[in-house]
Formats: sequence, C-alpha cells, structure tokens
Amino acid sequence: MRFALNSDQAALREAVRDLLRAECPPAVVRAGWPGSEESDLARVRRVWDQLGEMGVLGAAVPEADGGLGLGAVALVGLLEEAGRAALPLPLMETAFVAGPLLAAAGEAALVERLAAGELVVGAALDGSGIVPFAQVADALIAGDARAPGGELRLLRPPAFAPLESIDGARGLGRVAADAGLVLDLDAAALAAAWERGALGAAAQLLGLGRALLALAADYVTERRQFGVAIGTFQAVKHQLADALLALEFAAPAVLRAAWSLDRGAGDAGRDVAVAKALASDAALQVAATALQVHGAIAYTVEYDLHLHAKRVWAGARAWGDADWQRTRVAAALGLLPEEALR
Amino acid sequence: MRFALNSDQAALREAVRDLLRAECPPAVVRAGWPGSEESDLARVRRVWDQLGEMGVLGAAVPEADGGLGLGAVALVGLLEEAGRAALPLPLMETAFVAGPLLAAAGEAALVERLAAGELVVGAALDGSGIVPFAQVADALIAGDARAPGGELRLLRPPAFAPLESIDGARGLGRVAADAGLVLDLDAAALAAAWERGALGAAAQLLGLGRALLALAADYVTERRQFGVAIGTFQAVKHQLADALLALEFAAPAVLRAAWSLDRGAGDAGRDVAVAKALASDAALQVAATALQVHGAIAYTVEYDLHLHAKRVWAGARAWGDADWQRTRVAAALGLLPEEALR
Amino acid sequence: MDLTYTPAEEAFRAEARAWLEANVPHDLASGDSAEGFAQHLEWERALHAARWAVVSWPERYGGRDASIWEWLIFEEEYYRAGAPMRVTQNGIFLLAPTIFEFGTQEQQDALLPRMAAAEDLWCQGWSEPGAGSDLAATKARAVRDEAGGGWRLTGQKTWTTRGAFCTHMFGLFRSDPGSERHRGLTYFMVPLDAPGVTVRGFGRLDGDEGFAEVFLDDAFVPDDAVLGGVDRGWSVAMATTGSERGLTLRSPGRFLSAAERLVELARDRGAREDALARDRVVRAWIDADAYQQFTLQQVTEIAAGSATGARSSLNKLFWSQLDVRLHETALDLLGPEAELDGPWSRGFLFALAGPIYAGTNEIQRNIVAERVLGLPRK
Amino acid sequence: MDLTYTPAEEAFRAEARAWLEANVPHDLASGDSAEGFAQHLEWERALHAARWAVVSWPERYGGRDASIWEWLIFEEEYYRAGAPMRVTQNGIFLLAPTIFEFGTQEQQDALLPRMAAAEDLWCQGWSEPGAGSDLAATKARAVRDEAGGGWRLTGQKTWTTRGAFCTHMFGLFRSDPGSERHRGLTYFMVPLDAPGVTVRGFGRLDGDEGFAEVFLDDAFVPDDAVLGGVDRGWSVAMATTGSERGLTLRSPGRFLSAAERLVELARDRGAREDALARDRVVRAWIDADAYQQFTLQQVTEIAAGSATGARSSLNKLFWSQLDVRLHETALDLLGPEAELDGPWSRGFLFALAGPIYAGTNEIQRNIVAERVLGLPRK
Repeated sequence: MRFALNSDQAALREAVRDLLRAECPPAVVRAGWPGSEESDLARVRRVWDQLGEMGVLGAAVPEADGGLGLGAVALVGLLEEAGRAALPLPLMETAFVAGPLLAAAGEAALVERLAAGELVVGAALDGSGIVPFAQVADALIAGDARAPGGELRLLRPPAFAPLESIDGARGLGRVAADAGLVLDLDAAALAAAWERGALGAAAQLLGLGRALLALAADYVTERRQFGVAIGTFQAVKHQLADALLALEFAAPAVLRAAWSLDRGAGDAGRDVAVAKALASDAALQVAATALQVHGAIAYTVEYDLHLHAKRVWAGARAWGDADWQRTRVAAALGLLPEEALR
Repeated sequence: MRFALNSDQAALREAVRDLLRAECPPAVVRAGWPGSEESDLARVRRVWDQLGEMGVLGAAVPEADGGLGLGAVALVGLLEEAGRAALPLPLMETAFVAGPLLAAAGEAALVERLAAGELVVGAALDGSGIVPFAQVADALIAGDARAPGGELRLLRPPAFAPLESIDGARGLGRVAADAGLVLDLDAAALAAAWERGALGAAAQLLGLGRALLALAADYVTERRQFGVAIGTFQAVKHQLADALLALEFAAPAVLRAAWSLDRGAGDAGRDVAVAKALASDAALQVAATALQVHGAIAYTVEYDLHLHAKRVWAGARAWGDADWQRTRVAAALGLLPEEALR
Repeated sequence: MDLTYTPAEEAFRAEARAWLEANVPHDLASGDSAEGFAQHLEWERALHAARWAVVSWPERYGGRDASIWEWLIFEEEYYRAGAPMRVTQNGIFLLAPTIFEFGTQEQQDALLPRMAAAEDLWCQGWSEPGAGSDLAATKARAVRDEAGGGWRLTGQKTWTTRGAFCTHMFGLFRSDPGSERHRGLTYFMVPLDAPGVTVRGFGRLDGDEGFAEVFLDDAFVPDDAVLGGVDRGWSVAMATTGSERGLTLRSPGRFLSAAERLVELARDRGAREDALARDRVVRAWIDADAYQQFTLQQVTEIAAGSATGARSSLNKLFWSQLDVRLHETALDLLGPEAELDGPWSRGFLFALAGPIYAGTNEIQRNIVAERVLGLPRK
Repeated sequence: MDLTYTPAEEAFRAEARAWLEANVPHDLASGDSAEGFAQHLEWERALHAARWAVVSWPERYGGRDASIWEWLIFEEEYYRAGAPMRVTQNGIFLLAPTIFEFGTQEQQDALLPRMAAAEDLWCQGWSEPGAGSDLAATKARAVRDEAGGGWRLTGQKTWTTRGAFCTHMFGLFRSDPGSERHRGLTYFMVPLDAPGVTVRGFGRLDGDEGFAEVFLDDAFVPDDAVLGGVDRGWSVAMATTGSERGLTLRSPGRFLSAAERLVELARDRGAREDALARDRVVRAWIDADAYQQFTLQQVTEIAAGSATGARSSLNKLFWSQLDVRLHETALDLLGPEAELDGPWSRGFLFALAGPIYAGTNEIQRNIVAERVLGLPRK
C-alpha cells in the first residue's frame, strides 16, 4: 500500500508545473481569449510547443503507437497543473482523451502529429455538439460516448459555428451531428474515453480550485479593512478552511480513480464518478468562496480571479455534473437499476 | 392588504403565551416524560385544564358545534406558543386536528368533552400507526389521511403498545391498523385534517425554533472563553444570524398558509406545503446551531436545550418532511404528474 | 389578515399591466454598456412620459402618489412583463428616499423632477480603494471654500456602477480633517462634469464596462450639494444603505418573475424526470414566494409606522442568496449550454455580486447578530 | 501508487476477520451505562486475551507489533464485524500514544500492560466549567508536596466521558501558580480512587449517564503521575488532542461500515424510488469513501516520516460532519420511525457531539486557516 506518486511521476508533474508557472502566467491566459483585445494565440501556442517538447502531449499514447505510454496516475497530476495555470488550450482533451482514442482508432499519422504538438484537439463526448476550444483547435472529436451504440466523429479541419461563452478562453463551437468522419472505435474504447475525460476534468478542477484558494489566501492576508487584515476575521477564515477541506478530500479520490483506471478495476467507473462529483463540488465551493472573500475586486475583468472561476463554472458541469456522477455511484451501489442510466 | 393578526387574535395569542410562560416552564416539560424520575402528569394536566378554561381546546370547533369557530390564522399563533413552551401534550392534535374532525364526524359528545379539557387526543394520520402522546391521551385518532380511499379510526380508550422514543415527552404508542372504530368522514374532511396537521406542525416548529434561538443567544452572551463572551466571535454570530434568517422567512409562510386554508383557496395545499417545508428546515437548522454554539452543556439532559431540540427532530419529519412537502409543491407547479404523489 | 387587494389597487394593477404589455421593449443591449445605456434611457423617458417612472412619488415630481402597496404591485407587473432593469435605480430608489428624508424643499424641487425624467443620472460614490466594507474608513475629503461659497472635493471613488454613463454621483467625503471613522463626514451630491472630476470605466465579470473609478481633484461644488448637514453624513448615508439592503432596491417582483421563468425552463428541460434538479427548482420558487410573504408582512409594519431598521439586513441576506441559487439552478438545467452567453449565464454573473455589494453578507450577518439578536459586539 | 495489500497483510486481515466473526458479541447495552460498561469490559478482556486489544503495540505490552497499515486493516474488520465501541478508547488511542512519546520506560512498563488488559480504565480530564474550547484557561491546580514526594491536586474537571466507570483520569493542572494560559501547566495521570477525588456521573442527550464531573480536593499523586515533565504539559496535551482529532480515534473503518449499513437501509426502505433520499445516501457513502482515501494518503505520509500536525484538524472536521449527515440521512429514510429509540437514533445523538468534542469545529477551522493556510492570527 502506497498512496503517492512515484518519483518519476512526481518529477514530471513538477517539471510541468515549473514550465506553466514560467510560461503561462495570467497574461498568457488572457492571450488565449480569441477575439479579445489581449488575444495572442501564437504566444499561447508556444506554451503548447514546449509541452510537446517535454513529451506531455503524447504521454498517454501507448508506447507501441509512439507515445510515452504513461497511465492515468501520471497524467492527473499534469492535468491538475494545467488547471492551476488555467492553460487556455485543451491539454486534457488532446493528451488524455484524443491521443489514446486516435491510437485506438488506428489513426497513426494523426497520433504522431498530436504528440509532436502539431495537432490541438478539442473534444466533447456528451452528445451536445458544443465543443470547447473549437476556435483554436486543429481537429475536433464530437459525438456521444455515453449513448448505447454511440459513435464519435473526427472533424478535420474543424467545421463549427462559433458560440459566445461567458469564458472567452473556452472558444466554444457548435458542430453538426453528422459532420466529420466516424472514428473506428469499439464500445470499450468509447467508454474508456469518457472515463478519461471525466477524470481529467476532475483533475483540472482540483488545480483550478487550488489556484483560486491560493489567490484568496494571499488577498485576505494583504487586504485591510476596519484596521486589520480581513484574513483575521473568523468569517473569512472559516470559509477558506471549508474550501480547503473540500479540496483536500477530493484530491485523493482523483488519484485513486486514476489508479483504478490504470488497473482496469471493475470499480473504475464508480471511482471516476466519485472523483468528478467531489472535484466539481469542491471547485464550485472554492470559486464561490474566493469571489466572496475578495469582494468587489473579484467582480472585475482586470483582476485575474475570473480567469479561473469561469473555467470552474464550465468544468464542473462538463463531463457529467455532480448530480449525474452521483447517480452513477447510486447504480454501482445497487440503489438504481442500471437501465435508468445513460 | 394587511399581513398581520387582528387585535383579538393577537390578544389571544398573548394570553396563551403568558399562561404557558407561567405554567409550563422546563420543569413542567420534564414532568411530561412518562416514566421518568421527574414525571408528574397531573401537574401537566393542570396546564391543559387552564387551556380548556381559556377556550383554546375547542377554538377550532365550529360555533354550531359548541366551539369558538376560530380559523387557522388565529390558531397558528397559539400553536407557535405551544411549541415555544415545548408543551408536553398534544395541543395541536387535539385542538386543531381532532376537534374539527370529531365535529365533522358528528361526535358531538366527544367534541363537548374535548372542548372542556376532558379529552386529550393523540393523532397520527400518516398511516404509520405510530402515535405521539399515546401514553398520555384519552383517545387516539389513527389511519392514513393521504391514501386514496383512506380512513381514520378512533380508539377510545386508546389501545396501543408503548414505544421508546429518544424524546420521552412524545409518549409514543403503536396502534394496530384495524383497532378502534372508523370515523364517518368524507374525503374532504380527511384532506382538511391532514392540511391542518401539517400546518399546525409547522407552527409548532417555529415556536420551538424561536425558543432554541433565544436560549442560544442568551447563552453565548453569558458564556466566556478566551477572555470574552463567545457571542463576540464572528463564527458564533453568523451561525445565529443565519438561524434567525431561516425562522424569519418561514414565519410569514406559515401565516399565509393559514389564511389560505381559512379562505378555502385553491392554492391552500401548496401554501401549507411551502410552510411546512420552510418551518421544518428552519427548525432543524436552529436546533443544530443552538446545540453547536452551546458546546458540551447542550449535550446533557440536565440542561434544558434537548427538551426543544428532540421535539424539533421528531416534528420536522412528522406530517410530511421537507422533501415530501416540496414534492407537493412541484406537483402544484406542474413539475410532476399528480399521480406520482401520495 | 387580509391578503387581497382593493378594487382600486386591482384597477391600478390592470392599468400598469396593460401599459407595460403594450410598451415594454425587448432585446435591449445591456444597460451597463454604452450602447445599451442609451437604449435604456429611451425606455426610462417613455416610463416618465407615461408617469410610470416613479409611481410612489408626488404628482408634482412626476409620480402618481401611489401607496406602498401600489408600488409593490407596479414592481410585480414590471418584472412580470419582462421589462428592463432600471438604469436609474441608484437615483430613484436609493438617493431619492434620502432626499425626501433629509433634503431641503429647494433640493427636492430642483433635483427630483430631473431625476424622475432621467435627465440627471445618478451613481453611487461609496467605496474607495481602501474603504469597501469599511465605509467609515472614507478618505476622500471636502475642504471648505469660503470664497466660492462651497466645497473642494479631492479623492478617489471606485466600484461605481454605471459611473461612466451617469451625470451625477452621491457619496461621503471627510469634511472635518481631524475626524475619525463615522464622525466628520458629509454627504455630497456631485455633478460628474465639474472641473477636476475624471471618470474611468472598467470591465465587470460579465464583460460590460459597468464599473467606474471617479477621481476628484479639487473639484468645486456649491453649498447646496450637501445633503442633510455638514459633518452629519454618516446618518444620511445609513438611510441610503438601508434602502439598498431593504425593500426599495429589491422588491419581490423581480424574484417571483425569475422563479416563474425558472419553472418554465425546468418544464422545457425535462426536470419532471430529474428529481434532483426539480427539487432545487422548487426550493428557489419557495424562497421567492417566502420573500414575497416576508415583504408583505414588512410593508404592513411599515404602513403601520414601524421602522425596518437593522432588519433590512435580513432582506439583503435572503434575496442575495436566493438570487445566486436560482441562477445556479438554471445553469444546472442548461447543462452544456450553461456556459453560453445568454440571459441565465448573465443573470448568474449579476447575482454573484449580490452577496458583495450594499455591504457584504458578512457585514449583514454581524448587523443581524448584534442589532437584531442583541449579541455582544466585543 | 499501489493500493493493494501484501499477502502478509491480507493474511492478517483474514485472521482478524475470522476471530471477530466467531467472537463479536451483539446486543450489548450501551457502554456508557453502568450495566453496559460491565458487558463491554468483558469484551475488552476477550480482545486482550486473544491479543486484538492493542494490535499496533509491542508484543511485550499485549500487542502484535502491527504496522500502521495492519492497524487500519484491523479497524476496518472490527467495524465491518459490527463489534462494539471501545470503552477503552481514551486510554489506548489517546493516552497511550502520548505515553509512548513522552513517558519514561518505567511509566510505559507500568501503565501500558494494565491499560491493554482493561485493568486500568482511563478517562480524559481536559474540560473545566470555565475551560472548554479554551483549554489554556485551565484553573485546576497542582501544588508541590515535597514531603510526600508528589503533588496535591485541586479543582474540577467536567464532561468526562465514562468518568463514572473509569479507574484513572489524565488531564492538565496548573503547576506554576504565577503562570498564565499555555505556560506552567503539567500533565498528570490520576487514580480516581485517590483520597480527595469525587466523581459524579450525569446524563447525556441519549439518556445514558455517560458524562461525569470529577472534583479534586487536595488529592495526592506521586511524582511518577507526571507525564512529560513539570510545567511542560501543554505540548504533551497537544500530542493527545492531535490523536483525538486525527486518525487514531476515528479510523475510516467505522464510517465505511456505517455507510454500508446506510446503503442497506436505503435498499430496504425503497430509496430506489426516492431520488432525493438516494442522493443523500450516495453523498454519505462518497464521503466515507473519500475519508478512506484521504487516510490512506495520510498514512503513506506518516509511514514516510511526515508529521500530520495541524492537518489532523482536517480529519476532525471531515469525519464529524460526515457522521452527522450520515445519521441524519438514516433518520430521513426511517420517516415516522426515526424517533424510536434504536441504533440509528442513538447513533445520530452520538454523532451530534462530534462537531463539539476534541475541540469544537470552530476551533478546528481556526487552526486550519491559521496553521495550514497561513492566514494571519491578528
């Protein structure tokens, strides 16, 4: 029994963290809002190139297909770091979902380009046809991985109608249900892709939450009202303590779910559901708390908090919200007929 | 538009409050626990006699049947006072449910004795057969007022198997489904009895909540830790402020539901459901808060807090808990097929 | 207890409903953007022309002498009709009650008609960079200009909603240089085109330029810019913030109509089959309903002459939390569409500010605990 | 990352499970009543005879030298088997780790075997009438008795769980009369049959006589009743409260087994058809599962030599809240039967004490905010 990353995994995570801290500060997150005044997609793409050079983009692709063959345990740490930095590109969708999916579908040429950093892939597997990062991606994967007999389609070059989001960095696009070409995947590959997406989303939410909590803790230590730092007020302390509590108890569930996925454990789906439910709720709670303890300044676009908070509001509802995930757990506990799920 | 009791109603409520404050202090509540060391049921019964002399017991009985013919608006104030005092007798069940029910069933002799204080009536209309105050009542009404084609039975003298409750004052008894005699009631009378019980329970919960909040506010003003009154701590202040908030927004809903019942408004059932849902949640919240801000002393039977808190835990779940009541509201809003309800 | 309206009140409701149905504009741009503000001003002037802008004011100032019950009815109908938010609200709902209470006859006659007609457009000048929740930390100062017969104002105000589009600002300034905290403050009404005043708009969470910073550098205002007496600004300001927390800014009509729209959304989105979402919808609807009942009780007390006082903090806590939950629930129902720019996502972002402005909810809970429950301050 | 147990650990689990299945008594009276306490003592002695009483202790003290992982496994199996609460817990889980850390060899040799055998039964003596959350306000005093070679203890301790049934108490006394707050306190271990000691039991919310007040009037204890050094009691006490908040008192096994029983109850009570109750059941189960994962991570850190420190307050916050919600949900499922005296209603009452004892959750949040998040104290 050892509930911790091994030293290679920890070192890789640390390296990604250092890279993103240096190369993806808030200014770069702002540069990722297509069409905004500060937009500079080329600058964002340079961060992507560096991730490619580190091998991160092909990390989850099997070694036989030219990747690093790393498991979910190694990946969730990286995705948490991408969340912490609010990286305005679909690292999770590309590296953790599309890489293994395209390899499974036998798209060797695409996999090679993906691993080399030449293929940013947006993905939405929930059947909504609303794909995040469509506006900056080189390819899209869309469809319904949860429906019985569902299928996924690859759009390349991506064809979509742009959609306005409250979070410009999400670069949403709507794709038609019959656009693109059907990927050659069996049901197991579809299901695995959905689990990876849900788990990856959970990991990103943890990182987003940690960044928001750190921002809030710093702010209340500096900001003075009534002659004292507002962090001395018990009402502020307790809100932040509760926020940390939620994050600290979601984080091990995410790592455990990754381990279950890597083992192909029978409970893996349930464990992913637990992880996403806890991470969604925790991140929403931290976002609300961070906003509240900041006061008015958090309500401005000039301050950085919203860069993370908006990502939380979208991410908590993507890849199955907490209600949906808990319903999956109910099914696993025999509290729901399996048929009631989709 | 005038959202307030009239002066007669207010005066009656004030009189009941004064009576209970004088005659039903915590020692009398303890005297109402059958079988306890402090048990003194005769003393409790003297309070009942005085309520009878004031006309309270027959207050909801139509004037034609020898009562005061007062409506729900007048009654909920009295029941809130009974809750505040944690009166260990079934005032709500007797005066607000049984009185009108027995009058509707043509049981004139019983109604007369009820109004005179000679008939303490316990009632459970939820089909469970678990009747509060069975151990001290002179008659019981049991059955299922919610089931289609349900019926109610009168047990006199009451026949029941005593049950241990966490709140000794509830004096629970289990009655058999076929015990007693069926009361001659139509579906409308059954439905009305259920609504009165749910509303009366809500009113009592408000009173219980107000008593708990007052106890807590006094305690935190006196109790000192870390060199100051613990009521100066923001964590304590905010919990109590939130508790008051819940009560203050439940109270008008209770009064409005009473008015709707008296008017025979089409929305009356929905309004009762709103009232009971809000009052149940508010009282549970206040009980939890009062216990928490007291600390260990609240956890002892020597301190009075539990006399009210235990009544809240039972009352919030009786006559339809908050979930059940909200489902009724959902039906009224067209969010649920009516058939889905029972 | 009588929860019915009189025939006269029902007639008033019918008249308002008919006019609103015929006149309410739809699909305006946000009132907190430059383009939208101009559209909203047109609407405000149409309201004024038909005497619906300030129904509760005296007729001579553009109102209808409506009772507080009629005002509630009008608000219900206004939101029921889906009419736009009031870009004039900080004037007519916050400053105006304060002018009625503290203003001289001359101030009332001069200011109120222009405010009603949306000729003068008022914004708030409470917060400063170092004085947000802690209003008594106000540093902006007013120096007596005997020669000019007025005052020189210097300092910085911030978080001024729609400040970039308004013509006037009200706020507190420290008029007694030796004073501290609540003492020595004066309540001023300042034209934003006065020399020495600079306004800089900046962006809110929803992307609109809804906020402004206002810089004052030795800006001159005459004596009649003082509301309620020199060095007596704190108690005047408390009347304004009481309005902001309490009823006048947030009548139940707004939440009732939002709750009805939420129920419609739930029906459209199949919440009949999703008990968890349905329960949250019902909770939001119940809370909007409870806010209505609370308000009717409160208005009964006000009509009987009771002051609301610290209890207005209960209003503020309740409506701000209700508004957030209501919009969160809508986003839950929308699922993957929740993040699209639209009325519900914008409404959510707007609602998030509720627990912060008009005194944070933390401050409100302190007030409730200390001044309603009587807990010790220290 | 390796979430499997070794064959040796699995063998340990199998041995524990087999023994527990064969030996666990059922339907004991409450261990916090006089009758039940005697029954529980019998069980404790059976555990000791089979060397399951203190598995993680050295063999010479009655244990099995079990690793911390094996201890977790034993706890899981213990609760899974529905075994009784440990009336010895304040000794073996709270005092014993402190004796291992601070006790002399003589103290360890003298005290631990008797504790393991349930011959000495230990209760806590932290709280006083004026010192609950504020432990540093301890007033009970210890006066040096040079002639006797020991100390004279005087004061009053309260909320002493099972104090009326125990033989010994540990707690803090002010040994330096001029000292204030955390300084000048000494940690004493006191036989309750010493002359000058009076114990009065009193009733808890669940009706059991589970609490006691302990009055000390010039009670003599010898020098070896001091644990960890004269005037150094605060840091010794902090080690004990760390155990109370953290892992040792509340291993995940207890909550996992309660959550499984809740799921069974939900299946029995038709929660398949009640989505709202079902969701609360699932939340409780998820939280118990999350507590297990958190613990495995924490034990990995402990096994690697990290100290848990202030993070034990996170454990305490989480398990105490989880326990309340879990039991509330059970009562919701039981409906009209919720108020009947039974395992769920008693468990609910017991759970309510969780956010209060071992330092109120308000104190724990302060600790998390200041010592984990680094927020300013003043």
